[in-house]
Amino acid sequence: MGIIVNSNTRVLIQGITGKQGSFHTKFMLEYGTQILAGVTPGKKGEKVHGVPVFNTVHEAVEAFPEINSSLMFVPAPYVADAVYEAIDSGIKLIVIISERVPIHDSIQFINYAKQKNCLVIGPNCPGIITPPSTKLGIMPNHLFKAGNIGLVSRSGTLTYEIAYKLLKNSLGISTAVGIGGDPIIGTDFIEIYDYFLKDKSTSAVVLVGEIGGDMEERFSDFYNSLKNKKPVVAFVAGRSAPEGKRMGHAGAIISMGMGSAKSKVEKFKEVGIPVADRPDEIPILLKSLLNK
Amino acid sequence: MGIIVNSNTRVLIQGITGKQGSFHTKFMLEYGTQILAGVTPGKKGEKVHGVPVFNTVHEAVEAFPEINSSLMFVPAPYVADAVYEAIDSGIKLIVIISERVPIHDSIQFINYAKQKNCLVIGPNCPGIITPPSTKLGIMPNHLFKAGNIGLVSRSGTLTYEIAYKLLKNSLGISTAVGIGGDPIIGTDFIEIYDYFLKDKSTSAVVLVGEIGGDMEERFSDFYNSLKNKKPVVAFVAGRSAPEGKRMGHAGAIISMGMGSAKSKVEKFKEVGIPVADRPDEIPILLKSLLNK
Amino acid sequence: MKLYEYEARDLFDEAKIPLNKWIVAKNYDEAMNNYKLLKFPIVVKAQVLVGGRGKAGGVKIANNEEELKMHVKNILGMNIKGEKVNSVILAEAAQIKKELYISIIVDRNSRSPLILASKEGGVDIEEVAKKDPHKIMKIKIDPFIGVRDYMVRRVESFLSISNINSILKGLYFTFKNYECELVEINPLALTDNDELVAIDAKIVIDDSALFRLNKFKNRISSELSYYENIARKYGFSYVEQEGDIGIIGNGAGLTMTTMDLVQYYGGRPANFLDIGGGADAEIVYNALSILLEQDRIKGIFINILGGITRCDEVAAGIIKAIKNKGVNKNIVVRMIGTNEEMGKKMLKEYNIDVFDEMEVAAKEIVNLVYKN
Amino acid sequence: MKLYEYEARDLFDEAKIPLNKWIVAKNYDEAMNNYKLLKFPIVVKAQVLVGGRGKAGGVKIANNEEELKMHVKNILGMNIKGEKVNSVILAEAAQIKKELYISIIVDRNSRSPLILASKEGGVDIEEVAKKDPHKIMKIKIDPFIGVRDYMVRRVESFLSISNINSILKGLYFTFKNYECELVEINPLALTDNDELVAIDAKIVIDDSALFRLNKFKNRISSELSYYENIARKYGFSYVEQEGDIGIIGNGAGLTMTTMDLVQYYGGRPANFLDIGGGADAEIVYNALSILLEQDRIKGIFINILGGITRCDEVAAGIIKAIKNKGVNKNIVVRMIGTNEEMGKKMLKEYNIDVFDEMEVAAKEIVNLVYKN
Repeated sequence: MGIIVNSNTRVLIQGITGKQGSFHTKFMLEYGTQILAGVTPGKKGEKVHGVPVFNTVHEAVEAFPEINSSLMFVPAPYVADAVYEAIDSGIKLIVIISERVPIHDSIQFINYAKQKNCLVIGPNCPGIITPPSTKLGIMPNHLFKAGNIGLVSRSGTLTYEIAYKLLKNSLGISTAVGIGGDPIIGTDFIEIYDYFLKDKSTSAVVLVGEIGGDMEERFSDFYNSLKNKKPVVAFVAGRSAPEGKRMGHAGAIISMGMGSAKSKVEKFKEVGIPVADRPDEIPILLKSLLNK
Repeated sequence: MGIIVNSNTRVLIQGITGKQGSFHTKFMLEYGTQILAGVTPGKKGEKVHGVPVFNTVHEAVEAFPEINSSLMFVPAPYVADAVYEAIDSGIKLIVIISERVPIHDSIQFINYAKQKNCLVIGPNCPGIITPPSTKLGIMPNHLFKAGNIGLVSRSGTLTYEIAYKLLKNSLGISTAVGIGGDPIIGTDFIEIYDYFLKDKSTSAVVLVGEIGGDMEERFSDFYNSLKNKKPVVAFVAGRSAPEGKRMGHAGAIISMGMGSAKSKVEKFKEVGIPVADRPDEIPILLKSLLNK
Repeated sequence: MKLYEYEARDLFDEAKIPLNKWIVAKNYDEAMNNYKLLKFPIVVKAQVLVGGRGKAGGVKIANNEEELKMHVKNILGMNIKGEKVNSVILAEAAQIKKELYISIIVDRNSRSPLILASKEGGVDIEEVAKKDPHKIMKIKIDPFIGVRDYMVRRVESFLSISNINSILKGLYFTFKNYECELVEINPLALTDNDELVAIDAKIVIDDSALFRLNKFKNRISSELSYYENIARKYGFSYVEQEGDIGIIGNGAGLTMTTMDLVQYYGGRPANFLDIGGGADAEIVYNALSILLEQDRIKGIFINILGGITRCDEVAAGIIKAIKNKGVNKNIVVRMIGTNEEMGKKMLKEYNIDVFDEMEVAAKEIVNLVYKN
Repeated sequence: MKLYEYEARDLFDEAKIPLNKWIVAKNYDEAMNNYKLLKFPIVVKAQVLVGGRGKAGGVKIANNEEELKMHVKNILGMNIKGEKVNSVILAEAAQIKKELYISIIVDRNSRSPLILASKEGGVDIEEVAKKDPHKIMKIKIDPFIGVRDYMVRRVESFLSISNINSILKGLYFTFKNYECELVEINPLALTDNDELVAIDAKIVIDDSALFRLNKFKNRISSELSYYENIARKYGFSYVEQEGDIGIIGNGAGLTMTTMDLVQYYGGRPANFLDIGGGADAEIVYNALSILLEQDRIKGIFINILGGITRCDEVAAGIIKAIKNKGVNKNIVVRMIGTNEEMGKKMLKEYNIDVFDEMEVAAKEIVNLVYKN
């Protein structure tokens, strides 16, 4: 169970022969992910941890028609082309790990993907994981155990931190999705929460926001408008961040008075979503919601 | 009843103050079409046969939110912009009468329309008519009486000719659609026939093809693959046309051995669609099919 | 509008598509003054718009000056399928290892541009498509994202080459920039030193876009015959055929059907002439005049279904032509629709019978022309 | 990357967006040599990247040479919110009837460019949006069709003007061509003779696209402090704050949360420093060195959750820094994940305590820095 990815997910790795691609292919295989093929132009015939490599997505999909998802470790300048190639080959889920993808590229390929009913997660994200055995991403395997908590986050390592807190408190994860730290990303909180609502294995959701933009505020309005909800615990990173400075993530910036942690925390509370002040409060809040 | 347009259709005329736009607005109103507004930039506040004129589609739709269709008499160089304006204002049916629209414009706005679930008929078409009282087009009113024959055609005047033959033989029309004579058009035979299949008021379909392209051949393959069909009588114009010459319509050209009438007629017959050699055979063939 | 090879080559140069070295010459002296820029063997190619110039003797190889002089003399002024050769291209003959094919076309079915690549070039691509479809690769280009690198890689992999990137991007640049229906390189030569070179260049531009293509908007199309050019000036559509029964109709489909019916009853249509929608008496007069002037035309069939077009206007145009040009041919008119009664009455006065059914009228004109 | 006004004005000139007449000067002499190209009154504007230069005295009007000399002297070299003024713009003061606002931004919500037009310009647009939302019009631009004429007509109708076509198309040209996050004209002046003129120019370029923007890719951003520029060189992310507890983390969200926790327990974070994913000992060494060098920093909290990042590498980097730079500050390390045991063991040997929980570690560093 879980959302978006599960034991039926058959994965293509674009950029598989690169350092990152090859490294994480190993860990995904160890976790149990069904990786059928990889693509790196010019590397046809090679194998990476036993996974066959092709020159084009078209060839890979021809050889393995079961492929339904692509995970990208492609260098930023080539991400757009790789996404178009995957979409035009009929792939319906694309997870983009790559950082520093130009925003104008993202705008175009995300709009294109939407036209073609292809779901894009990222760019600049840690990926998506449905324990116990399906990971399209770069999370540390051992922190993600199966359970009934949905986790959605704009941040990478912070997601692992929260998975670690859940683990220590005997809480497991249905699916964890890192939606990415860029201003323009393929899938947002509202869309992921919508998946969690429909997922029987998810009982509550942890939503990890950060400064920049108004995705948390828009989620709060959406949540407020719902009749049937699942409980949400929120966390917002960047309470101590100054205005006008990008905090690592391209999207994490308070600009023109917009996107402060304060605004997001207040909005969450306004619609009845409890907000953890520290990561270690998250399991406590979750347990109290689940015991209601 | 009928397809695509009916008594619920509320029409906007883009290019209403031009000679053609104004002229046909009158005849459509006489036929019974519900025309709510017109648009011509700079002519806000004018009236054309009682229909109020606006500067932008946005304003017109704001004033008349019931508008669900647009009919275009816009000069060819401005058609693309007018289509984008209509689509971005939420209109879901666009009928383009204008001739000589640049092909590269059509490619773009037709693809754009498809993304936005907007149906485009034309360009370079006579429009669509569902007797007894809904016409978005330029057909002579008196030839189109209600009945159970669906009519779809790449040609204008030839459509009227066939409507005249049907009328003289006491056959009426459910809906007649002129899909347009350009190489790139919004809606083709297959799509229109699909509508007719679902329309209870249509018992048989007359399909009027002409030389150029392979739409007739593709329709035949589609027809052949169907389990449930409605009877079709076909006609193909251009049996005497030479190769390599455009016969009036931008799309009516036999090029590189492709698109001859012979190929189309043979293909129709191959899949069991009777083909009329002369227009006056169409009612005869129809009657024999309907009496089966 | 089809371009001459030398015009297409100019656009390829602009798009940085590699071509075998070439010059164009409008006459013998020009050819002889400039050919020294090239190395022998040199190909001399007739510049015409009709296809099949090779078979018609319009393409020859010269190995030395002697042969060159001869070929240029012979080809310039030659008549190929009715078209006079007014200029020639001289081009270096490439050392060809393999002939390939690449084009971008407007695809009606997908409503998008389409890349066509073939392992077999220098021949009729339609023939290859029929005989060896596996030799052809088609890639749809989404108009909003254009030619992407991955498409280049797919074409390269299919053709077993490695350097088509700039050619494919160049073709698409030309295709978009000049609003083409077709840009084609056939053959695309793989030379002995593994370079790709365009040996021919074919471009068809969308007529409807000419108004905004500054480079071509005032170009007169020499594809058109004398009367076709006149027709374009008057604003109707005219295509010449070889028969003897002149045709006038309103609307392309109806006019074609009018020709078809004449042929069906055993006649030979002399032309396609569509006066369009809402034509007035003047247009009808000009249209009819063109046909009346041509001696080869023995009879004329005018077929009007009046919608926007008014039958009285058509009648007035016919009457004006009869008065001004005199009647030396059989004329049959079929006319129904808007102001039908008035039109019929007007023509009656000039003893012209008007029919209601086009089938009957078609039979009548064939009878009149051939049975008398 | 934010551009200086004079850089943005250069791009506007390229895009043919009308500006009030202007020159830029890097020093007093340059200003005095060139100002005669302009008519008085002349506005003198400090060129800085921080906002609010007007309120800080960085914008003055000169009605004559006397005043101009004074203003240029005063403004050049001025310090505005920590930023030194190295150049000024001199620009003709326009005769303004009305101040409007127009911009194109990247809209996170619709994942598209967005046109923002306001009837009220020259003020903070966010304030207008809050106070008078009806004064603002938003139009989504589909990235595949760009700014269309109908959008121009809608903006014109909304702002009650009739000539914004070339400005809006020019803005979008700049937005696309230079991969901007923001192009803004505030105010857009309607002059006494009904012309539209940009009085200011603001452009923010997407940092991630700099690699392909030849014009800007080697521009050093003077927004950055000394240490921020060093950090960029070493390949990690560093943002200066005013506090006294240095922060190192891996991952932007975790690092921010580390700062937040320090603040939560009463401390003042001195910086944001994200070593990124998979950092090796050298990066950790460089990162820690930057913090060790700064006297204002009294303690350092290193928070690592090892995934790709290996704890032994982090430990090695810390040890190298301690050896080379000496330890003059409190250091608290929290470290779990990949090779955790090895890393912990290495640090034990240098008497550095390693925590498992970041909350506990955060409390500890605050205690160490402030309670001793």
